[in-house]
Amino acid sequence: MEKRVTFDNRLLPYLLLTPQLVVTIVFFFWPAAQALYQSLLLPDPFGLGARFVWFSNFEYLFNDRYYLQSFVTTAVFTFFVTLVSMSVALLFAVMADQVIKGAGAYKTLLIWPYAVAPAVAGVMWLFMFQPSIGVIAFYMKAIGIDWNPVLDGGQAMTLVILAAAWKQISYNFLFFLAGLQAIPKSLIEAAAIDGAGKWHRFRTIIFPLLSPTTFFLLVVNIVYAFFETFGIIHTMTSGGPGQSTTILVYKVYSDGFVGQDLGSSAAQSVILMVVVGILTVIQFRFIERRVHY
Amino acid sequence: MATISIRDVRKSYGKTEVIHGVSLDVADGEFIVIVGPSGCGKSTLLRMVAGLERITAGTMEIGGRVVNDLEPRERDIAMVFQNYALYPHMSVFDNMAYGLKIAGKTKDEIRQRVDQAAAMLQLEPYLDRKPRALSGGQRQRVAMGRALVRNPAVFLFDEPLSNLDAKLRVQMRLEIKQMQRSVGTTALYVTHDQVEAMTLADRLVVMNAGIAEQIDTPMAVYERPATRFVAGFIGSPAMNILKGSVSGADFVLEGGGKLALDTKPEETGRPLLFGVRPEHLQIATAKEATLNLSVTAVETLGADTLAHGTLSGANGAGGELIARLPGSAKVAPGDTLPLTVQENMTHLFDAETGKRV
Amino acid sequence: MATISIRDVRKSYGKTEVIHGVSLDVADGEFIVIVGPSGCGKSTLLRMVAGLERITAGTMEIGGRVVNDLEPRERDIAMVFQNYALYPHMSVFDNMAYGLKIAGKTKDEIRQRVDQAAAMLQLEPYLDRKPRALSGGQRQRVAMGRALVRNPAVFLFDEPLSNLDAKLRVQMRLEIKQMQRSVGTTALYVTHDQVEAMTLADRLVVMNAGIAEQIDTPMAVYERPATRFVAGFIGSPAMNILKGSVSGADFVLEGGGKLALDTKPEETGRPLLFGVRPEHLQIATAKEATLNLSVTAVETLGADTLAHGTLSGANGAGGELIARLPGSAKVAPGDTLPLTVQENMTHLFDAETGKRV
Amino acid sequence: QTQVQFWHAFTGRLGELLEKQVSDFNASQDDYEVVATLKGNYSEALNAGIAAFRAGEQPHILQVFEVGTATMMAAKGAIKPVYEVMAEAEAAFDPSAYLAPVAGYYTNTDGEMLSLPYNSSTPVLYINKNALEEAGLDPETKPATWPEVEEILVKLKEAGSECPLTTAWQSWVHLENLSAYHNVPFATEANGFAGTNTELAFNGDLQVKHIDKMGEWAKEGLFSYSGRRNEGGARFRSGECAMFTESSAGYAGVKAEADFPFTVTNLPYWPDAEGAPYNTIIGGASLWVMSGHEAEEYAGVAAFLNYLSSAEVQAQWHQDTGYLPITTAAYELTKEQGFYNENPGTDVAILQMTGKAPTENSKGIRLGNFDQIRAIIDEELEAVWQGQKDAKAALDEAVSRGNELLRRFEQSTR
Amino acid sequence: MVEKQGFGTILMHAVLIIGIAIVCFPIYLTFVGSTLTHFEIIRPPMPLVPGPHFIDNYSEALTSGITAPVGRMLFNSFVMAMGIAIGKIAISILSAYAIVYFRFPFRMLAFWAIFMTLMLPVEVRIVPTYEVVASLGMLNSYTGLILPLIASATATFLFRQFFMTVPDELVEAARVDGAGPLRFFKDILLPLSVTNIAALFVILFIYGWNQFLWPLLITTKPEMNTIVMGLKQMMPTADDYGNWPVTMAAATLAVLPPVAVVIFMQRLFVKGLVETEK
Ligand SMILES: Nc1ncnc2c1ncn2[C@@H]1O[C@H](COP(=O)(O)OP(=O)(O)OP(=O)(O)O)[C@@H](O)[C@H]1O
Ligand SMILES: Nc1ncnc2c1ncn2[C@@H]1O[C@H](COP(=O)(O)OP(=O)(O)OP(=O)(O)O)[C@@H](O)[C@H]1O
Ligand SMILES: O=P(O)(O)OC[C@H](O)CO
Ligand SMILES: [Mg+2]
Ligand SMILES: [Mg+2]
Repeated sequence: MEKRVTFDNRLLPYLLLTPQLVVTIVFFFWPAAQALYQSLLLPDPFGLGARFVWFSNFEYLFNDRYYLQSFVTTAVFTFFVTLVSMSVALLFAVMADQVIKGAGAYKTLLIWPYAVAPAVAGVMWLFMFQPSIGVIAFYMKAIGIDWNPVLDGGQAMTLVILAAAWKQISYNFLFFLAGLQAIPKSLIEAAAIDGAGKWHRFRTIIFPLLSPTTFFLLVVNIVYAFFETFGIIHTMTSGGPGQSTTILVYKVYSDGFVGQDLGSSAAQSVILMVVVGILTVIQFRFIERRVHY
Repeated sequence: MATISIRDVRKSYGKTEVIHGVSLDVADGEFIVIVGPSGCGKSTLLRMVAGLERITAGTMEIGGRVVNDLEPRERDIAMVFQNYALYPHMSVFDNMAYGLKIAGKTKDEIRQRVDQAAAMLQLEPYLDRKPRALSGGQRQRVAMGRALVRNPAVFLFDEPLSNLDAKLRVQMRLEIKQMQRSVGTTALYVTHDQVEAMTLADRLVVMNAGIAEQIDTPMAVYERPATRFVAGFIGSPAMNILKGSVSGADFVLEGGGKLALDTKPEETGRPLLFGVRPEHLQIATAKEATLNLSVTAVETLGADTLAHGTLSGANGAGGELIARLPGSAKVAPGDTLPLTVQENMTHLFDAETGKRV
Repeated sequence: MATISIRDVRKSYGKTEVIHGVSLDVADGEFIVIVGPSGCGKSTLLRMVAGLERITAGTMEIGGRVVNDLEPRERDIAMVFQNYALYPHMSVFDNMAYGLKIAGKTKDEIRQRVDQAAAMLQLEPYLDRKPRALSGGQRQRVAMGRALVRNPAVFLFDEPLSNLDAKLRVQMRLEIKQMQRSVGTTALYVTHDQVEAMTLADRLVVMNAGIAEQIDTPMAVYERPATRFVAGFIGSPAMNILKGSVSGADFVLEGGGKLALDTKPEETGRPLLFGVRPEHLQIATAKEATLNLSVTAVETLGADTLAHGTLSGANGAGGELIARLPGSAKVAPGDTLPLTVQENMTHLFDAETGKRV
Repeated sequence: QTQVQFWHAFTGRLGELLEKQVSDFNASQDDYEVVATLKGNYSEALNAGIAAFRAGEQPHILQVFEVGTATMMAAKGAIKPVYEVMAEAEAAFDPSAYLAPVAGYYTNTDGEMLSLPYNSSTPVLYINKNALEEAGLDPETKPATWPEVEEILVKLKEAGSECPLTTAWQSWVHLENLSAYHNVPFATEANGFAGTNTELAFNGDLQVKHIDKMGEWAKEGLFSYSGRRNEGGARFRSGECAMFTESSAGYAGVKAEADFPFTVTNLPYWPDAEGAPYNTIIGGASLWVMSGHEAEEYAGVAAFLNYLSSAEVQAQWHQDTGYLPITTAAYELTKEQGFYNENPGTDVAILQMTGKAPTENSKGIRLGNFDQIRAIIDEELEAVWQGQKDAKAALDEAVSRGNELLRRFEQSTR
Repeated sequence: MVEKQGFGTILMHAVLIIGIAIVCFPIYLTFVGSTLTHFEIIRPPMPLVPGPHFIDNYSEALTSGITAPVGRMLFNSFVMAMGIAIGKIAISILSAYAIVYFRFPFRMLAFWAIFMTLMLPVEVRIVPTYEVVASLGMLNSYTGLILPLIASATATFLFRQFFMTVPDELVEAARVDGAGPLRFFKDILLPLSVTNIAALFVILFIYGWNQFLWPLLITTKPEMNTIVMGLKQMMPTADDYGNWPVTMAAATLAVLPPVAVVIFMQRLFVKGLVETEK
């Protein structure tokens, strides 16, 4: 989509773009190019020397079944974080949209988790679910649930998914609520007259009309689950037990930041960049198409 | 198949009452048009029939059944909205089929009914399109089709044509009327366009500020408006209204002029309003003339000419008038136009209550 | 103070030419209305005058100065947009004052000019409001005021009334005309509403598919449409058009019927179109009648009645016609209506080129 | 005043104690000012140091945990060995003043000390006396061997304990120290001291036997896994777990939070292993001096490091934290002060460390990419505790996965 | 609408209240923790109602910091969050304006160059970015804290989407009124973007406030520490034990400013979101 009306000016657009372009080039392209270059090197951590190894970092990664496994882990993690946080948020939003009294208070309270730093969120959740000190873990064990996320990969995954999803509920809730309020009342009335009851109206009218919001949130949540959750994973499970909660970004972090294996870490960054690039293109495609809605 | 009976229905939003007790009986198959200025409560009344607004007081019956507490879907109605309210994510076919699907009709029946409606509305080529790929007129027809396929007891229309351009409006107007005739369904139709009101209605409900001022056939409303408001609202350009009082067989204008009256009401001396429609003023010879119009502006419409002016000269003063003259009458601002009033085409209203005398 | 001269102006978007060479000379103070169906290029033409679109070919002069390459602000024009384009975050006052502020006028002068325009447009009570707190008509007036205060050489209007309801439209129409008269500024006015076109224009430009089909006074266009397109577009209901050919003094319809002609063109035998406006058909006695209309639908408008039908009987067959009858003529579907054509009110067009014969 | 930058990884109470040492040093003299900066946890601090070095912004002193030792040693151009710093500053520096097994870890094959041991610890066994009593055992029992431990565990279990035994730092305690304690190699090439072409060797019989036994205990509910780091500490301190293998540095926490009497005793060993027990090895961190600074600044570094090694400072640190006293003098001083008598068990660690002369297998471990190797070991051990893998398979897998990382490290430093 | 009511509404309120109770529980728990003693927290189960030590714990949290006073850290966080929010909004709105309202050579190149950055967070390119910042001499500076986190196109993207919905007629009206591009931007576009700016401000402020890894890496002076860094420093690592009540009090304090920002700007925030969405 393009604007029909534009200004004619030769210099001005470049001037307007300069600050962002400078920042982008200096702090994005330059480092990204270095990462790209490093992915072809096997450097020692201190940068005292490096061997050019072509694609062997990538080869190494793709021969590592644990790395491939972490794609699956990431997919599972991302899928559930997105599913849980979006569906819970949608449920709340639908209800808050309908109740007239108290909607403001509900909204204000639901916003809180959004303000919590991921690093702190991880600790909060440990305080609830860590088998040794967690309050909720204590009561779970008291009622006979075999709660042991330090050894049970499934439970560990559940835990990090819940914690990560929790932080994102507020954000999704606000967007869904806004989206719901933007649906023309007359469409819902039309459906009521067409004979649709509440649930039917939601399923066949409201939910489809919410799809631009839903898609936008889908992308945002996927990106969130991909990149911004490593603080949570780091504090809560460190990727374990086994590798059951090692998602791609955590691996980039732990190989590069903890393990000082800069070549592998750079190669992983490059792979992530590609994945993200694909996501970006998909998002643009979709948004461009739906703007005319 | 359905009569509607509205008995002293009222509606308040919070403390403000916006419908002050409207009663109306609609016969089966009748086409009722509700007309009135913006904000007078037309939509509110219609939406109460639809079940989209709660009724504050009074009773509402559809087909003999009290529906006050029934949900829209239990009322057996279909509604066409002003902005169409088409489901943007569904194809034309699905838009029309939606109500049928919900009603649990079979695939075959749905297809057959939609096809039939589409044929009637000439929508066949567009069945697979999304609403956004349709022109205004086509969308309008889809909205109509959606109501049509349901085969309801009552059709409700809320200004369905007001978003269309003039040309399309004329065409759709005819189509709606024909469609309603052919299916014979009771219809309530809200508009503020009086041409629509006149051409479509079996009976007209003229509303003003939450009250039904007159309920009658269009011609009766045109010919014998019950109130000054109705007189001014129906007819374009609006009826000329002059202030004055009756004196013998004449109407004496405030400015001093005199007009002959067809009938002689008793109420001599009481302040009254004298009304005559622009189309009932005719050019006359200077001798015959009962009125002289000092023309201030002229609008030529091709088929007619509108002469705006003030009463002047010997036999009249003190009023603004519009005369509608056939064809392209040769008048220009500054002329004085000798006019007569067509017989039996004058109206008198009480100056205070606005009621017809 | 400004004449406009448009010489063979063309506009292409990419490879598609949408204006195919339009020429027009506008006298100082003249009110030109550009009318035509949707997509014919009205807005494009206007926007080229405004300097919002580049001119692909031809020259454009305003006040004798070639403006092809001038920015809008260098052209001394003001424009009123269809959806008003008011700045939503500014008060009415600021909306009107914006152009003056940019022009660097003093505070006093701005206040004085805005107040004057506001008085003229009865906007004084609203000067502090934001546009969203205004009704449609008021917004319209603000848009007008914004143009007015600038005191430009040329006013440009792009369908300024099309978002208003019918009643308001009638009122604003008159106001625009009066305003333009009183300030005497040259004006270009785009509309697709023909009533507006007829009543406002000193001269009318009827456009069709990127071409100016006729440029003339409204009455001339009404009375002597240059093409079949113009004939159909100006006048409501549209002119009746019947296919056939000339044979002696008669027009022989395709279906076999015959109509008398006022003039006798030479082109015997050539396929032609015969046009007559609905308002130029009159009820006659069965004897006098030159046409018989089998009535299929009747619309009573109060002041007039429209009879829709097909030609029938001895002297005519094979065409659809509408007749506009004065008052509430007593006709009903099924009747046969004997009609005559008013003298000198027939038109002939070439069937192929559409040109008037 | 010359500034000396000191980047560390100590948060919480340890961070406060460290700040105290620094400010005491700053107050003790006028020439130098040490600025201590927290750089996150061990990994983050190391990474910050490396990143800073690449950018030419490195601090003078960097605290690096034992796992990063090989990385630092391999970075010849990036570090300035402590012995050199001391020599150039002509500071009084006597390597032999340091406890041999502690200093040995950070000393090259030529006996030159590369980094200064700062917070060094070694694993010991903590026992909740109340728990023993409740199980009908003598609360003073100090099991010396794993079979003895097993007997106690069974009793504890029978008495209803949910967590008879847990551990912190499983790889460190149950593989690295296990190997050293029984004089079997953890890796070839003298556990990496002799070269980067080392290969992992912790899938030997002894290690397999030990892990297999622990796996069995895990299945029977005798051993309860708490997590990769010291999550078990909370469980022991709250009384949930009866026995706990953990760093000597855990002492301060246990002392502060446990509301029950406890014993600290030697890490158990397998009696059937020849010569066992040998000495255990150290964990914790040492201070590395980074290259690229002015001589004057190095003089300040030397002064600060000397201050840290002084008997008073070290003794205090040892007593406050449970970390080992790194010099003989500090140990003697603590003994003199009667600390060990008042706090029984606090000398267990040092005695255990110094009991026998270190062998090739008990000097320490020096592997590249060690942090990741530990992560692999953690993963594999977790599989054993879960019962998904048997000990042999898990250790074999860990060895082969770890070897790949060693090869990458070898190539990158070549 | 005429609908059978009663039970449904109560049910909805019930679900909302229970839902919110669950969602807010971790924060509540943190608050409860901040009013207890250390021993109440570490010996499970921890009490679920606030205890009496509110004042002790909070005054300790406010006065004792390991490396820098809490006040100083809050200030640094504030500067960083504001810098990121304002800086990013400023550069993005300008570049979005250029891209939407001008046609010029290399426009698409600039477009893609900027939008490439859309989703790649700093974490995965952190080491090279550090080197760049270091080589520009920006360590230990607010500039260094702020600029690299500005290099992302999310805000530009949002502004672009919003500008696309601004009616063309407004530009035309402004041009006819005599406004040049800069005046149009200042007088029309900027005021119209207020709600979007508010929404972005909230999002970016919180993003900036919650940063941990980046400030940790590039600041070495204690007086440059941020509150999240401070908070992490309070949490015990290795074999240490912590002072949980005080840590939790600090955590509660650290959450307050962003919450205040959200609540304060809530109206504009939500409105801004809706408008961009459409
Ligand atoms: N939800 C509401 N709350 C309060 N007042 C309302 C509400 N809906 C409508 N009204 C008021 O009720 C009156 C009637 O409104 P209604 O929509 O029925 O008018 P209308 O005749 O349909 O007008 P229009 O021709 O403009 O559609 C108006 O004065 C309106 O302001
Ligand atoms: N930017 C553009 N690119 C391509 N074609 C265009 C563009 N703008 C207008 N057109 C085409 O030019 C033709 C004339 O458009 P214009 O807007 O002038 O019509 P109009 O007469 O004003 O119609 P309406 O009454 O609907 O406003 C149309 O066919 C339109 O599709
Ligand atoms: O907890 P610490 O400081 O004794 O260190 C333990 C070991 O270093 C773990 O590898
Ligand atoms: Mg209405
Ligand atoms: Mg147009």
